[in-house]
Amino acid sequence: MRAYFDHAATTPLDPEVADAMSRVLRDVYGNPSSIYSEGQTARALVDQAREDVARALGAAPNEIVFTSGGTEADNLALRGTLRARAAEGDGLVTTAIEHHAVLDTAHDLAHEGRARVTVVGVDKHGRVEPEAIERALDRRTVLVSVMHGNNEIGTLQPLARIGAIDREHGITFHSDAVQTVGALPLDVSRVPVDLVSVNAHKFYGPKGVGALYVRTGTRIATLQTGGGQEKGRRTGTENVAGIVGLGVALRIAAAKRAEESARQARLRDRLIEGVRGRIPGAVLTGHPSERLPNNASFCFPGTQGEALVVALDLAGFAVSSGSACTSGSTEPSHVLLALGLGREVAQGSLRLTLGRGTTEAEIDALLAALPPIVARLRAVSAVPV
Amino acid sequence: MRAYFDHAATTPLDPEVADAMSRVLRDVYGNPSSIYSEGQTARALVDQAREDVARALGAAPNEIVFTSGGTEADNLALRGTLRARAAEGDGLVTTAIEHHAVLDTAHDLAHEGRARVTVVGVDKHGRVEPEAIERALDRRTVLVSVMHGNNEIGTLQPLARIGAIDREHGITFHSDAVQTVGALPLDVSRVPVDLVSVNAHKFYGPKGVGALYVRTGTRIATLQTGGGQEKGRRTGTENVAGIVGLGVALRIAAAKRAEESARQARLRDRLIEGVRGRIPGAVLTGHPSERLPNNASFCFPGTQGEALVVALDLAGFAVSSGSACTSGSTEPSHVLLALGLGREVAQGSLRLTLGRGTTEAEIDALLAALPPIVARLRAVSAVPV
Amino acid sequence: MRVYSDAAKEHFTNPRNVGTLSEPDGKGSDANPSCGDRTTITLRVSSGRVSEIAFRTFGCTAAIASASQVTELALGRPVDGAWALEPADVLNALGGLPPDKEACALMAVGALRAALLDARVRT
Amino acid sequence: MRVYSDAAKEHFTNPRNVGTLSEPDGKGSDANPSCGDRTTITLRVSSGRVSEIAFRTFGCTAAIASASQVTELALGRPVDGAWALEPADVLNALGGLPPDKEACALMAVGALRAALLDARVRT
Ligand SMILES: Cc1ncc(COP(=O)(O)O)c(C=O)c1O
Ligand SMILES: Cc1ncc(COP(=O)(O)O)c(C=O)c1O
Repeated sequence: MRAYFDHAATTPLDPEVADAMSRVLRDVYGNPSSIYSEGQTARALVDQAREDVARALGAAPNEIVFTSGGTEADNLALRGTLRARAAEGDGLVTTAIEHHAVLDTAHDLAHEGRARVTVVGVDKHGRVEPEAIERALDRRTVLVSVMHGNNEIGTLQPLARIGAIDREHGITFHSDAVQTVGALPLDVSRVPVDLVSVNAHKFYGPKGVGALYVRTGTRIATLQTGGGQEKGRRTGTENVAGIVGLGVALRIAAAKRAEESARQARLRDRLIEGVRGRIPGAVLTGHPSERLPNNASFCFPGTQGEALVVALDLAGFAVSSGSACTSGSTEPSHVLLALGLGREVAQGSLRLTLGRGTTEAEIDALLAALPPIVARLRAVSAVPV
Repeated sequence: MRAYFDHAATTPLDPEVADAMSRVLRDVYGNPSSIYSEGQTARALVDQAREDVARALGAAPNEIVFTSGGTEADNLALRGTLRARAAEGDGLVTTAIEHHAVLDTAHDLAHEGRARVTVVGVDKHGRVEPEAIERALDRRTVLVSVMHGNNEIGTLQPLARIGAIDREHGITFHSDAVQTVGALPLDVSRVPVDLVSVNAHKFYGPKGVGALYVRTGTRIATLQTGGGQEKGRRTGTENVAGIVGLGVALRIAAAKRAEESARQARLRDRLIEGVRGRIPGAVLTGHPSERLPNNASFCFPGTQGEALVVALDLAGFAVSSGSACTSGSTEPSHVLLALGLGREVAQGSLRLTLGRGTTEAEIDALLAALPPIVARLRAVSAVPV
Repeated sequence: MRVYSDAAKEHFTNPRNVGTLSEPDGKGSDANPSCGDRTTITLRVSSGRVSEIAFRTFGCTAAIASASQVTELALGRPVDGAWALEPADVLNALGGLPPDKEACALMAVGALRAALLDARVRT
Repeated sequence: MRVYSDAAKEHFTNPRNVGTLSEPDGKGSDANPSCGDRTTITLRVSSGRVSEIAFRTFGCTAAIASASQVTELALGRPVDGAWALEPADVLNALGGLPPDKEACALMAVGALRAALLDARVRT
């Protein structure tokens, strides 16, 4: 048996998406910029996908800019805004638990002298206080970036309240919703957010394609210059098959969302309760209730994340850990440290993320396999719990 | 009958590439950054593609950085070099006939105050004089960017001589080889070029994936910041299926290259001769011999490019023109203007680019269809030829 | 070719009233400086109506189709009726043009009005 | 799991000589400050040979496998022979480690040498 518990890292392609993409790859080769028939056939597919994505977000089609993924969407949001609004200010406010695509970009902008960055902390569950964001604003602030759902610990943020504050001050509000689009409703006609990052491979779509929602009227510069596709906001020949895949995947995800997220949340709760009941000293990370329906994340003091991942892989489970432990140095996850966990505890992190294919039997198999692995690693380390 | 004569815009996917990608889309979903089995399966495919691309260019695998296409490769080359070498200088020398992905990026860098840009002209056949490049260099020059084969007129540039000059001065040499990789040999172990842009969809691979060859030791900064993929040179989850497609497509193209390019060059010559014999006043654009094997490009004074494209589309031929004529304003191609052609002549441009599927019968059909169309448009305009 | 309507394609492929009348009553041109397109219309007026009309266009599909269409609309109309033709009439008759090509209808009407004005001045 | 060799996986899954000897002849530790991993080795020497040995490791797969491997290599060896063990010996015995994990073999050998040194000093 093999069970995949790393849907936050990436998801399998929905078979319907795979079929749609394979058809495009085989049959549609025109360049969407060409006005002859072959080109317009491709253009029509891109337009259809744009409508699908817009509809899922409550946006208008011309507010959707396709990108090469979540990382590019985040970079475009931050770099594009800071550049477009440079005359007004250079203040960028973000949080300590953002994905590297936001946090490293903020640091890089600061390093280049293009932004003054303020990083707001979170509480022990990973929640950002809207008031803390408000306190961090000043007259030069042009952008606030707060993710919707955290990729490691699953904590959800109060976007509506943060957005309302930003709007009041004329500040652009970006949210990295890479982990939530597909799993939770996010309707930009109700939530006052100006830029939203989307990433197909997190909702059973292809890797290498994403989108940035850009509310009409939001000033944003482009990252890349060239042929002028996407109305100059993101130039380069369109990844037609990938964009089609994104559109179909989001359409399917929106249709399945309510039922599937409820189902996953039940399994997640079973997993969390099971782990807590069976593994002494297990620490649930993230918010107890305000969390992604598919996220169960823990720290097991006395273990090291990479060893947990390898041991579980050998036992038939694909999982991940916040501590990457590559290139000879384990940086414990900045997210876990931001929660106030000690470095050694943070090193024993394990992230279990469920998906459409996850079954109760898989949960129970994992609950059987995990406790002896934790016990073995603890026996080897003998680090007191 | 329908004949596709716009292979410089994009090419149909090779069926073998489509199959390889479809298999990946269906079966391989792991994230290449994950260390468990699913991830490593994806990683192995990315590594294999990297080897395939490296082999085709005479490079080492770790010199290949995957991107989201030719535009990103060009942007990475220019922006990345100017940033990485900012302490040494800000001089960027390029040519008047580069693709927008280079030229607009150079202008944008100049506009931002990050580069002093010198644009070197070309002769009436679109050739760049190595001596003209040399004269444009100064002590602050850090980057020279000269394309290998032009996308509109097909003219090839003397890369080896330009590269030798740049190397002598310690200047990074970039070449946009998007139109040539696949069609002509380019061996970086012999040609002194440091950065080379590659684009899968120009050689029967997928849209939305490309690569930048980065010679070991070349200083280059990243455009995007985030998770750190591609050794930090191009971060973001890899477009695994697209990268596999790029690798397979380039492997196939390299195998077919010699024979196929010779075949296309013969058909191209038949087309050029046929057009010249049948259409009075036809102007061949680009170099008579130093040109891409698949490029036949013309101006027909008294016609307008968009009208030629539409008329040929209605007659069953997909072709393109240098004059885009969108958004209400026809900018005649900067490439054609750089050749010294008048604006009105340049407006009547037609680009015919052959491919693997092109047959002699298609050439002859085009040679039958084109003269009456040109005659009709000339009759309507009555612009004296 | 989905970019253009069937009517626009028809006018482009088989343009009506192509040419230049010799010794016309009125002759007028209009141009789109941003793209270099231009249209010249010549016409004759008899009994207060546009009795003959011809056009020449250097330009794109939309420019040619619009000019052809406007000559067809004007032919046989009283001068006042021809003068009253709007770009919207051309667009309607063509079944629309792509949004970024609507200026072409303006150019066609501009050339027609210039020719009508010329005829009025001369006659 | 292709990242690790079969031998490394075996040592990781069934580590040899886990534990802490009570009243050892030598005890030594090494750590990798960049990742927080650490290994402690305790051993006993009799007749000039490593006669008993045990390790504890807090760390990744490679750290655990390397420590287990080094105890296996050292057990029964003359003290000089154990002292002569190099990280390369550990890597060879494991059939290699991923390049970015080779420092783990260094840590295992470091802990062994620290324990051997401690035994030499004490005895
Ligand atoms: C919250 C978040 N933002 C951004 C990204 C970056 O996405 P990608 O690596 O696909 O570009 C990820 C994916 O790991 C993510 O989880
Ligand atoms: C010479 C050249 N450079 C760059 C590009 C840009 O490629 P893409 O639009 O696929 O990013 C093209 C494609 O049109 C090209 O022909």
